[in-house]
Amino acid sequence: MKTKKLINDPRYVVEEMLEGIVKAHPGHVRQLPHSPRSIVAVEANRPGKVGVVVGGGSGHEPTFLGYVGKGLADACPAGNVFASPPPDPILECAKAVNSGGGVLFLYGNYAGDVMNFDMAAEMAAMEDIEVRTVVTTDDVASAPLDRKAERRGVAGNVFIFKAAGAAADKMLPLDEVERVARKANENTFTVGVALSPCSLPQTRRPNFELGEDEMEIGMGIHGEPGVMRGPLQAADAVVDDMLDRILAEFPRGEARRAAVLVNSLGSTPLMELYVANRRVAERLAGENISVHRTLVGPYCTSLEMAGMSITLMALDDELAELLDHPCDCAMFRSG
Amino acid sequence: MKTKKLINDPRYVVEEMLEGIVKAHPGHVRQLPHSPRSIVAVEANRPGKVGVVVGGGSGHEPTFLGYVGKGLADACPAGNVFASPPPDPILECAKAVNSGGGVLFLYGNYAGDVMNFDMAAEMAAMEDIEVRTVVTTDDVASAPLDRKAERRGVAGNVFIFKAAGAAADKMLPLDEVERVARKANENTFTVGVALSPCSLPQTRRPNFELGEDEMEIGMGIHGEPGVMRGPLQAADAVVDDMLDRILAEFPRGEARRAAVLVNSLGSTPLMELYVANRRVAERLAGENISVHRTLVGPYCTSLEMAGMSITLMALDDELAELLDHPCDCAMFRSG
Amino acid sequence: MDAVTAKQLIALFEAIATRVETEKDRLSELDGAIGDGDHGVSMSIGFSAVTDALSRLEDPDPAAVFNAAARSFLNAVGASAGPLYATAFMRAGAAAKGHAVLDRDGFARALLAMAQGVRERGKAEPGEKTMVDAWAPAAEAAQAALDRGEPLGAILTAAAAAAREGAEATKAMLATKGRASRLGERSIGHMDPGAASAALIVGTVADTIGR
Amino acid sequence: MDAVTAKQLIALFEAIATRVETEKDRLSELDGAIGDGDHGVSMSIGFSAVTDALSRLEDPDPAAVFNAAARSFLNAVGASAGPLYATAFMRAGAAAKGHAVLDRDGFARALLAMAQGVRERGKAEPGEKTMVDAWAPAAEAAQAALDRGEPLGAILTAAAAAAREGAEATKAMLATKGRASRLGERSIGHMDPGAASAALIVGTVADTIGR
Ligand SMILES: Nc1ncnc2c1ncn2[C@@H]1O[C@H](COP(=O)(O)OP(=O)(O)O)[C@@H](O)[C@H]1O
Ligand SMILES: Nc1ncnc2c1ncn2[C@@H]1O[C@H](COP(=O)(O)OP(=O)(O)O)[C@@H](O)[C@H]1O
Ligand SMILES: [Mg+2]
Ligand SMILES: [Mg+2]
Ligand SMILES: [Mg+2]
Ligand SMILES: [Mg+2]
Repeated sequence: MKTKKLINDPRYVVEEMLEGIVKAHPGHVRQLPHSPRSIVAVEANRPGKVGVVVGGGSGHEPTFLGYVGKGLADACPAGNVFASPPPDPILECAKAVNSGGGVLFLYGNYAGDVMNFDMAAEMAAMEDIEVRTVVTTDDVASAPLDRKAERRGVAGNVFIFKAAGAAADKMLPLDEVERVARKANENTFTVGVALSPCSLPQTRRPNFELGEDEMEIGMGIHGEPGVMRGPLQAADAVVDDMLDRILAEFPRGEARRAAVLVNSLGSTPLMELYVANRRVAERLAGENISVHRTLVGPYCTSLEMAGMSITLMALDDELAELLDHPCDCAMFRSG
Repeated sequence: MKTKKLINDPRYVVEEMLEGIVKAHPGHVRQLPHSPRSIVAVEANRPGKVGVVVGGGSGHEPTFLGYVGKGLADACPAGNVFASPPPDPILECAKAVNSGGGVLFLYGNYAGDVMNFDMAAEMAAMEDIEVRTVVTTDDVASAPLDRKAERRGVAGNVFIFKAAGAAADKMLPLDEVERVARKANENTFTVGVALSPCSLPQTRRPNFELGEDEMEIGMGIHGEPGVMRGPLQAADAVVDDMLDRILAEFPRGEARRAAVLVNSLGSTPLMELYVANRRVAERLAGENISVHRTLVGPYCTSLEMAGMSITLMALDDELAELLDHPCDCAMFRSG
Repeated sequence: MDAVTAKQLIALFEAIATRVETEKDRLSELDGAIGDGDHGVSMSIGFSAVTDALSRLEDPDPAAVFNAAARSFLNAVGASAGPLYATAFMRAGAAAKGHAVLDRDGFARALLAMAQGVRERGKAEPGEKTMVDAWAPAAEAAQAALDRGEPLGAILTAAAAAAREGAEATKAMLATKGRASRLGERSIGHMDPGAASAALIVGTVADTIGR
Repeated sequence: MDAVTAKQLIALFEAIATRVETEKDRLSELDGAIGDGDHGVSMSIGFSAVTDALSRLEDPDPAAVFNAAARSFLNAVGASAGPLYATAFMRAGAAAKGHAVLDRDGFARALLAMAQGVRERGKAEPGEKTMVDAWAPAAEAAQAALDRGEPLGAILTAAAAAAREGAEATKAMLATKGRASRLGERSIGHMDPGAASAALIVGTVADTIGR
């Protein structure tokens, strides 16, 4: 059985989505006329401000495109579904948002993205644009702690992008924006759980299989296999398992503070996310971690995958202030 | 096969969801201590301002609870999944938000909601609270035009609530807020399409059946049967069918303006909604209807149902201004 | 039964709760076909709240039982069933007011009051494919048996049979009230879930009190 | 074949595109088991973009064909396959530079350059369960046959066989590069999709050019 999708020719699904996005949010984003896969903020980057370019494969909306706007990312190259964008639209984004302050490339750690963004960075360097790169690695389940640099970047992107975007918006220099992005990434921990698969528009076939009553903890946002497959538990037990993994790495110390994201992978509705958040809040209270801010909803999805992820970002005053900094994007607004 | 859900005991799913909501959004909403099914805005209603109470069954999040906050609704009684709240929590909401300016009950037109809200209105009258009621009937497919008053209220609620909430926020008197709500409802037209069913937490069984390659146009947000069942078409053809039904009733005239909502019924992802919006924008341009504002996303859902709805609200200057008025709610922010 | 005590009334509500629990999937499926699929869930939530509330009553009279049932059902359920049955029980409570036990006439009057309450709250006429199509014939049959001077058992048995037939007859009806009303022609062929649960309730009354 | 013309190169890319189109579901399924399920889609998008671009070239030499293939593949695909194959084709283009046709040595060098390009772009070593495990043995076998003085047909046949065996051997490997690398032990038993498509490409080269 093929998954039902409301699309036209699957070959043009990304182009049509982008057109729908700029039509819906003309006050926030536009396509570069000579590079329609490059989405940039309508408001031009201010002189000297670091340009923040985030990006990756499509199919994770509102990640990445939705976070382009004032106070967050300045541009986003859009890849095919689950595929890194090629260097050209990345380079065009860099060129469009470079206002003399240099450019930060900020994206999830996947082999394809690294190769394409690195090629774009080399090309940008040839055009005398200073580019720094920070890859996000918040997915706790994707590699053991001693191989942290190999971890994937998942929903925690939202917080990491937000912090870096705010730092840039405050006119911090490139060194500082890079430092903030690394620090944000260091302090962000995500674990996901999948309940049912998604399928690519081109295949319309589930890209993994999961038993009738099974869940998989640690599954990646492209359906990459996780760390534990087993019978679906009650929400509180699932949350506990996920939080245990996160809390094992969450920084120790006094007066701990966190930002929380309870994220839908696609088709898990708000009702279930809020039920999960009830338990998250309860557990964090028990751990004496105060909750500075909570986001609940579809922030980083995998097409129509069912499941959720939980992200905690450990906050100090600097990160808290950056998260609180206002932003106004095509699909996200806060502060 | 039972639908997988991330919940605990289904009997407490609404209570747990509400707890998760107030934990996530403590700056926006709280539960009344003596009536936890009554969610009210943290910011107390200003003296003389009309109190706007919206509500209905749970399972449509962010409708209704998510629209409580500054500049939109002041309170929301939460019913069981797909079931109107009983009179008590409705009455408690009315009492909590009455600041002398009277109260507007604003909700979708369903037999159960009408009976319960009417009972609450009678009880409020006994406590000398002036209550007016406006039921929303934006679902074009739910009854023929000559029986418009029988139509259901669906995703268009978002625009109607927004307009009425803004009118109240601008300190318009009860008569005027009621007039605005009726006018907003008169000018709001929605058609939905379902691709796959949802299931209640208590049954975890699909509450309707749809063939492997079928869609149903006009299906209600509780799975009420629609007006046309047939093979799933390409997105543009589906949008055209839906828009044709809407445009047949959309007011004629010069310089037409619309607000657009492309809404996910639950598991249909943003990618598909934006593909649909591309066609909506194209069609409206062809009809010489200018788009004042577009919302795309899960604004009024049916648990994890797959499908979408399209809403157009015909705008004059008054409605446009009310839609643009700022609001800051638990799950919605704009302006 | 000669006279129905408050305790027996409580047992009746418990029997209804048990029946509803057994039948809730069928009721939800009926509702799924023409409504929103929650009727079994709502009835189950409602009657389990009722038995809960009744178990906490101290030394109630029949009116107090009906009133507690009304309040607890309403607040647990909402939906359409909530106001309809809450009103039914409230009217039964009013009919029972002042009686320590309900004799033949007293119990029959309470049943008739319930049917009347459903009718008034929902403003539905017979033939509109709602629970009224079970309650109205049940009330008529009960009234006729009452007028004929039959004993309570026969009155209730007649009511139960009429309710069952009434529910059956909704299959052929076109819905004009409630969620199914937008279905038009397509509602035909399906039994109304509210009528089905009404038949089940009246049937349980006959089985429990009519013995 | 004595010497490969630009036209024959274009026909080669068309043959690869056709093969990939036929096999794309299998490639996506292999990727679904240990990666993100898009490898067949990416390869199909890539080679259809390549044939498109090549059909628009006016009077190209072999280097121009490789360069156009690199650019079009990269921009259509991105992903991992994009940079890897774009670099491969770019290196082949560099190797072919200045040659109007590719003779035995010229074509073999272009093939070796492709393998080298994949290796350098991905920084993967053999044994890490990537397409390098098909490309590296293919290059070795080709080099050996070249050194032995065998004709182009035999060189390519040897390369194709080695690529096929290399891909087969990835089943037993533990992934350490690419998306599958987080899988650890669980990647064992599944063929690497990139190695599978590499074997398919080299096989098509042998079938088309080696005849
Ligand atoms: N106005 C009405 N009068 C009498 N019965 C009604 C009316 N509206 C609905 N009903 C009954 O309510 C039943 C549905 O109840 P339920 O599923 O609990 O509520 P909801 O329709 O709110 O989901 C219908 O099958 C019908 O018998
Ligand atoms: N660093 C690398 N070096 C060589 N090949 C690689 C590397 N990373 C990934 N690959 C190859 O790419 C294949 C996956 O390609 P594809 O599915 O198109 O990209 P993505 O992983 O971005 O989805 C893997 O099966 C592997 O053979
Ligand atoms: Mg991919
Ligand atoms: Mg209902
Ligand atoms: Mg119902
Ligand atoms: Mg892949």
